[in-house]
Amino acid sequence: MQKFSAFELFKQGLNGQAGWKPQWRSPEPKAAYDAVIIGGGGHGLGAAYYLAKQHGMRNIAVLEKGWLGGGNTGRNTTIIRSNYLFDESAGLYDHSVKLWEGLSQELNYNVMFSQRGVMMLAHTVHDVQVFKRHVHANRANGVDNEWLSPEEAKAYCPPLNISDNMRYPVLGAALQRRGGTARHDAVAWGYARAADDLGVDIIENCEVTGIRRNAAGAVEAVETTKGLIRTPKIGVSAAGHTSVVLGMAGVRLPLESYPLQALVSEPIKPVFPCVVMSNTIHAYISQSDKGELVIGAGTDIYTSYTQRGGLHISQHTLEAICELFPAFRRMRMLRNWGGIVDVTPDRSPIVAKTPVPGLYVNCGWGTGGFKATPGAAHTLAWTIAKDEPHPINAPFTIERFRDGHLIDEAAAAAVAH
Amino acid sequence: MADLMTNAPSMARHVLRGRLEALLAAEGALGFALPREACRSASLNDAHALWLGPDEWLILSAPEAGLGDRLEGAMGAHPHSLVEVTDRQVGLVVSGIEAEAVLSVGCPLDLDQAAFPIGMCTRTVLSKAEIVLWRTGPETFHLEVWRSFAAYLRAFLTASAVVPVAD
Amino acid sequence: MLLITCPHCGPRPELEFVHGGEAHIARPAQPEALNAEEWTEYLYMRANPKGLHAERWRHLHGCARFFNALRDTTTDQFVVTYKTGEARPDLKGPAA
Amino acid sequence: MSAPFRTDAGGQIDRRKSLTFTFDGRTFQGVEGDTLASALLANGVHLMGRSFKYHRPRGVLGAGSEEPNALVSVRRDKARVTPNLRATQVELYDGLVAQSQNRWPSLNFDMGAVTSLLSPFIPAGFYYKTFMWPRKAWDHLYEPAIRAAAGLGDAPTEADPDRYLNRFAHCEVLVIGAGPAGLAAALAASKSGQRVMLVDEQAQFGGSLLAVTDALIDGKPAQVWLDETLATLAANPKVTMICRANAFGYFAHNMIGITERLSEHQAHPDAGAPRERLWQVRAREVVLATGAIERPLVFPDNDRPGVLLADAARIYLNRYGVKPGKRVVVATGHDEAYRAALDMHRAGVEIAAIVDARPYPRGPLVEAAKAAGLTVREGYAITGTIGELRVNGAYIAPIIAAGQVGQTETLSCDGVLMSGGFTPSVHLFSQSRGKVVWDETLETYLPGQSAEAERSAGACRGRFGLAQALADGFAAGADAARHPVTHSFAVEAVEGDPKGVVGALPHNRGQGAKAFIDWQNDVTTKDLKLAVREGFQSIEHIKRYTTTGMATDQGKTSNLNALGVISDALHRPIPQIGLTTFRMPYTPVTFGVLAGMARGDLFDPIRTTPIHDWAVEQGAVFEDVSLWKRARFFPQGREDMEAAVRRECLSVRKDCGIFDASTLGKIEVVGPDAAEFMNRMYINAWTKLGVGKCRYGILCREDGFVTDDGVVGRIAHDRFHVTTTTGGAARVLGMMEDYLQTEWPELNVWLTSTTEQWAVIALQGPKARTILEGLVEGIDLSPEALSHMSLTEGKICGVPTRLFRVSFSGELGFEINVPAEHGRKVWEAIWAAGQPHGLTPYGTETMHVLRAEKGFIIIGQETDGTATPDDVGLTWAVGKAKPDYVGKRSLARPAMADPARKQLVGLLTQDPAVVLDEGAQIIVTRGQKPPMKLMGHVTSSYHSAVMGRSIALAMVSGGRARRGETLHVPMPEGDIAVTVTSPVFYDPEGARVNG
Ligand SMILES: Cc1cc2nc3c(=O)[nH]c(=O)nc-3n(C[C@H](O)[C@H](O)[C@H](O)COP(=O)(O)OP(=O)(O)OC[C@H]3O[C@@H](n4cnc5c(N)ncnc54)[C@H](O)[C@@H]3O)c2cc1C
Ligand SMILES: NC(=O)c1ccc[n+]([C@@H]2O[C@H](COP(=O)([O-])OP(=O)(O)OC[C@H]3O[C@@H](n4cnc5c(N)ncnc54)[C@H](O)[C@@H]3O)[C@@H](O)[C@H]2O)c1
Ligand SMILES: Cc1cc2nc3c(=O)[nH]c(=O)nc-3n(C[C@H](O)[C@H](O)[C@H](O)COP(=O)(O)O)c2cc1C
Ligand SMILES: [Zn+2]
Repeated sequence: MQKFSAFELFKQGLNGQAGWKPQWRSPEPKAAYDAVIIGGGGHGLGAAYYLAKQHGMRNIAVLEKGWLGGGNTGRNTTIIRSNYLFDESAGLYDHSVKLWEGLSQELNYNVMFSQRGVMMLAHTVHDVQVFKRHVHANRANGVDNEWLSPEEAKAYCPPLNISDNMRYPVLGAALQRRGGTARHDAVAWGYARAADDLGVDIIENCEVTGIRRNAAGAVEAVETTKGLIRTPKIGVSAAGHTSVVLGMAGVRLPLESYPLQALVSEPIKPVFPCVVMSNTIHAYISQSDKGELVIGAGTDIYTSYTQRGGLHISQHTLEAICELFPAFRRMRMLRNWGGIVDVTPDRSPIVAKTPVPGLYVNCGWGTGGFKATPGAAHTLAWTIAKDEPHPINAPFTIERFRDGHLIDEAAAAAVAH
Repeated sequence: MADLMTNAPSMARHVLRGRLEALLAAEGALGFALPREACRSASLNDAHALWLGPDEWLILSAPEAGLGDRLEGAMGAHPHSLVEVTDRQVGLVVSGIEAEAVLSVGCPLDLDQAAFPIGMCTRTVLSKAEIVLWRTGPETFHLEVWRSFAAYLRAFLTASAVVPVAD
Repeated sequence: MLLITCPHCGPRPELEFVHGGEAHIARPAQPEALNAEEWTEYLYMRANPKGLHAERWRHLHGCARFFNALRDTTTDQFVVTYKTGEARPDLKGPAA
Repeated sequence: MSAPFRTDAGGQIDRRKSLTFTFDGRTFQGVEGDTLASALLANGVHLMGRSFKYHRPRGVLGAGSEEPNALVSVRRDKARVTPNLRATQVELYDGLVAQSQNRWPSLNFDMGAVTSLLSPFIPAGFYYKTFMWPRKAWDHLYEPAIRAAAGLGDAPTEADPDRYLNRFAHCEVLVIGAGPAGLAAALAASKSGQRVMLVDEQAQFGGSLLAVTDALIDGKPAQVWLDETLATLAANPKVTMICRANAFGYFAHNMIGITERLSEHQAHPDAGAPRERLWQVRAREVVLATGAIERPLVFPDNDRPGVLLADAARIYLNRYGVKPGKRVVVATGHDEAYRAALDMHRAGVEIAAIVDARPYPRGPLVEAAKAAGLTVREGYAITGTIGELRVNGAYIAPIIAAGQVGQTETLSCDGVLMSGGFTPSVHLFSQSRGKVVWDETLETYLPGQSAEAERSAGACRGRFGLAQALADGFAAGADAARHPVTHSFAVEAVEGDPKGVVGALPHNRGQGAKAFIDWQNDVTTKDLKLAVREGFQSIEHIKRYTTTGMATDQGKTSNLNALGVISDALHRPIPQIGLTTFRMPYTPVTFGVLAGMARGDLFDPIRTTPIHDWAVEQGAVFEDVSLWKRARFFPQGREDMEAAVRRECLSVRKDCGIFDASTLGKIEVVGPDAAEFMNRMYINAWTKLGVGKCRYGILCREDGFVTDDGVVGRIAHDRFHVTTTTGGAARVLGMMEDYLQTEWPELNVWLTSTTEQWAVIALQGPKARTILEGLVEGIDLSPEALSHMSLTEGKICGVPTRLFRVSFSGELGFEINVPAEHGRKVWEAIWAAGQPHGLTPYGTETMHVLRAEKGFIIIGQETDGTATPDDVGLTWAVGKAKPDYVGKRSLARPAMADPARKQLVGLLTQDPAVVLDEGAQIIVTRGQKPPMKLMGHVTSSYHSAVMGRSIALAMVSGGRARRGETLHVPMPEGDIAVTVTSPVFYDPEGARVNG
């Protein structure tokens, strides 16, 4: 792999940057692989990387129907945190945060992981109770999270309005200092480049249209727009499209896909030092390295695959942003877009084996799976390689819905960015 | 503003639901047919029946007229539900040449007379409050709103009427 | 903001509605008689189709009735709306 | 002081009305009708900004909303500062204060320009390749530096005092764009008598017509036709015309979002005048007449101040009476630049040469230029410019073969007017999800199949000529209105060839030359080629890697040229490369106008009870519970919450307390099948509940988890009075309606919300009966007649009441329901009657403590969507004989019987003075280090005055079997030892409810 470094940049600079090679190959698919990952988002690419890196599976492919990172990986507000309520979730998300902390170096790709702190605002007595429960649970789990008074919250984020003439005054905040943001595209590209370097075939514009099973019911091949590809193992990491893909193997899932919108402001000089979330009034905001305010909205009320949503949803979010940061009222929206998020009844993901032998699924991340990219990828790879879950993803089965072992983070956050 | 928005006179309110026999009996007591066409009202003197749903009417009547008891008596054992909601909501009258435009600040319905003629009534939203909107004249609307939303509604309408909206 | 045709009230703005999830999932008459898989199927499993979707809406801030719709989830265009209790119209795709 | 570049006559400005303004502190004069850009140009100022990455000096490029360079901050006062406005769209007013951005210390001398020197080493995406070591330096050094360098203007720092309005509108035909095509469309549609709306983002209607000087329409000069047409439209009451209106978004089902600037252009807006208004227009049919955007030429140093788009220069001249310079080079690949050259020439601007990259340009405009004596260099490319803060020369060279040029010549000039042709504005069409198609002849994307009830007309679909635009517009308008009118416009105008050039011009200026594609984000041809070299093939990747098209202009001037360059690099035709997605907004939209009126008290409705004002008068402190304000406690004197609650609690237990419970949800369930319906919904059994009796009801979701609770009273055989939690009212009613309408429509039962029909006054305490006695009529309050958990109807203070004998405090208690209108009167009467008996008002906090002393749960506090009835100790409530109820089947799932489930218990700290933190965790063995083995958490915790110690409720794994065990609550300061107890702390026998 051509090494990325300041020195190399300088060297290439003397030469008009002419010597850079493609970051990953664009091979034609082979007739067969030892494993195929469906979905070239961060999760799928990451899974391929860990399969190759940690489980020695080199004859594998990632199939992406469009362009790498063009799904939710390329459309999210990039909030990363691990201060989830339940032990199972905290375990999975904190596993991710730990991987994030070394990811740029591991991939030799600067994913710009910025631990700027994620602050979640409490506006009601009930919020305070819920967030304090989080703080206590997280600490006991070894996940950093601390309670701030309104004044401390303002000191951490100066544009915040903490006056009590707000409709829902800020009563305090839970702060996870290790939380933050990362550059979404770089995550996809970094994993792609590193996986490619380990021999993984990354195939874009290759949509999976069918899954073939053998007489025993196990998977044996995928049908794609680039032809039939044989494989004994398939990992599905198709986010909003998971129901469609697993439907090809006859597997039904407890998923619904909703539009989720985000927007950015025009870029401005640094004014916003951290990430702020308010679940109660629906505001999610940070400032990117380029200077835009990156703002998350809520989901629309209906399921859809259109990657767009209604104006009133963005309006609702901007109402909250303008209330919380009244100086931003004159700022302007530069671009708004939508993604398709697959949501489970308990708002927790599924990273598990399926009833079909050789078929593995990673889905249900809903509005909050970017933060889990390395952890989901890592545990999915493990599950595929060993045909059994890693202890960290073991609770996140499909069967939990049958047995009632739900991990209901919905109580924890209306929209879990 | 004062003339844009006034309080409706006090009245008794009942929500009427039921199966056909009960409705026919209720019509006897009312003295007029319940409107069966969606989003239409019917009136006789001080009594009004507003279609709110396929088996739901809001009955407005003079406070002391005892219409509720008469209706209940008339419907007897026919399956129905009559619930008094006199105090649940308040009535507000928005009128004047700007009424349509001011309501359109918060109401997403087409309020042009061609689309929303006199006598039309419906539940809808006005910004963040649910209302029953009932057109009683070319430039007059009667609004019914749950009482705890009334202050919000008044404030919203007042704020909406700040610029000439004669467009 | 979608424009949704309530079978009772006609075309009305989305702001007046709530979505009710997949349609035609009848509550089993005897839940106790269902085995774990069957109950899970009723409770949680959803078609979530990419394409024509039979779904429930409620005209909450209107006539307050639930009704059903066929909507193409790839375009958000409604093909038809119909009253609760009526069978799903036999349509394959958006009306041409 | 007259501006040196202002012409003497002509245009849409009023030279008599002089306006004074400042730019970067320097004072200038403009005139009425100017934009900030035209006024600066009139004063010879081209340098208006600095670019994003390299801080290159930049002049204005365009004349409208496509402008990438001239971004300024406009400041009205301390709180009214707006960054990143396009000078081309800022209407001049007297006293306007504008500032340039992204430069330090000044626009002329900007330290940031050193990045330009580093440019060989910081190509597209460089940051992905470096700044990784040492690891910690990213946080403290690299990232802060990158951030400081990025960004354009400064965010405002004060709360914005301006107001914003909203407006929903409906019409049969909405026409977007009021150029010739849009005007003709509106004219045709308006003849139908239907409602027509016409919007345009500019301050004046007319679009490109506003700069037309020589054309005749129906025998009249274009300006006269324009005025007459506008007058005709304005006279039609069914036509609504809105200018300064940016149609920014095309949403599903023909809803268009439009923002209208109401007062920003005024020097002294009225106090309180709204700044902008959001229109949400639902149109039966839409006509898009959004015109076309001129394309720059891509050549080295094409970004120097003084380099303008040719048509923009023509607009400055003809519309604003401003000359772009004294001597200009016109560089082109398109006929329209000849029109600009001719107009300049007529106005006395010297044309150094027309440099046309096409080998044999022909046609009336070309001939006219030649006839006027202008020098035309055919088959020549412009290969560079000279100058720093302003162009002072241009290089040109003959194109000798594809990609190669011959000998360079230098032309001196103070301006370069360039044109590569026009790109139709398909933004809104594309937003509507219509499919664009590549047009081989015009070499551009045009609207194809529509997805909504919409059609495009005029330049935005490649009908460029004036005559074509008018005809196309009129036909579109008639079609949209479904009104078969026709009109054939007689147009006299010189029209050129609509085809232009796409991509980069050839040059011989070496590797270092920067030919800009995307001005604002400083993306050059080299960046695009680098991305391709690094393997990025999808246009979506190239966009994101180089950031081309991602600036505040969203690539309006650059996208097609970028495709041209990428097409060359990939050796693939443009239509095979694809297109990035057009998204809203068309041009940036103020947050404030989208937030609209929802601010402060209008942010969300504030719901208050009939007794609210009384509580305010008593100095109550309130809390938000869903939309409601509820009195939390009633401090006396300087009491804090703790002291007030202690006092309130003791008063209730000793004498009596009065509490406003009006916010509780209420549903009247009526009909012959009411009991059957209740049986199916709630876990409890209802059939045997007698008329006049009450029962505590629990509602589960179908998944078996508790979702709500409340007391239910049977008013009559066929009538139940159901109460719900305050926050759950709407949810419960919605859930009941769902089952009733869709599962059990055969049941003869109906639901009506009566939450607000009743004011509810809770009177709790040993003296409650005594206080009430004198106030009721026709009601026997004796324990025999009105036992605990029963209800009666009668009168209180002369008004009808539903009187419940219930207790959420464990004391003798009544809940008095009276029609809301009478709520306060009755409350005050009870209050007065209670004075001799020590009656005390109490709030939600005391209510919470009292119920916790009794071990009663609060939904959402003890439960969190994961608790079953059994978990919270409510198995006794289940109607055992019932075949079914909502949630029953789910409760039979294996996990629901797991002995390790969390169960409701009481906790007593070993030190009675210690009050546990709500939300604190519980462990079995002390002294654990993270990750600990967590067994549960504290759900409620208070100091109990009556117990003289702290108490807590908790959900603990296998908790009921642990009574008597010592557990630990880990806190940062150390573990706190607690004993597991029954959740009922006070009066466990329940004797006190009997008074
Ligand atoms: C607006 C928005 C904001 C968000 N904000 C946050 C946030 O702040 N923090 C956070 O943690 N998370 C957030 N999320 C969620 C997060 O983006 C996702 O959970 C995460 O990116 C999912 O990654 P993925 O790799 O699983 O999916 P994706 O990136 O969506 O990848 C799935 C890929 O599968 C491909 N695919 C689908 N079907 C097929 C097929 N048949 N054949 C081949 N390929 C197929 C798709 O094209 C896609 O590229 C947000 C999401 C959205 C939409
Ligand atoms: N011969 C050529 O190659 C050529 C090229 C370009 C233009 N033209 C001239 O252009 C004219 C075409 O007329 P036309 O009416 O199609 O275009 P136009 O440019 O005259 O009018 C378009 C109008 O739409 C407005 N607009 C665009 N997007 C908008 C939005 N999102 N919201 C609100 N307003 C918006 C613009 O402000 C403008 O006023 C002809 O008169 C022709 O002479 C010719
Ligand atoms: C964190 C983040 C920051 C973004 N910043 C910008 C931006 O500065 N300018 C821009 O045009 N788009 C920006 N986008 C949006 C993308 O252009 C694009 O809309 C998004 O990736 C979805 O793709 P689509 O709109 O092509 O469907 C940003 C997206 C994300 C996720
Ligand atoms: Zn309806």
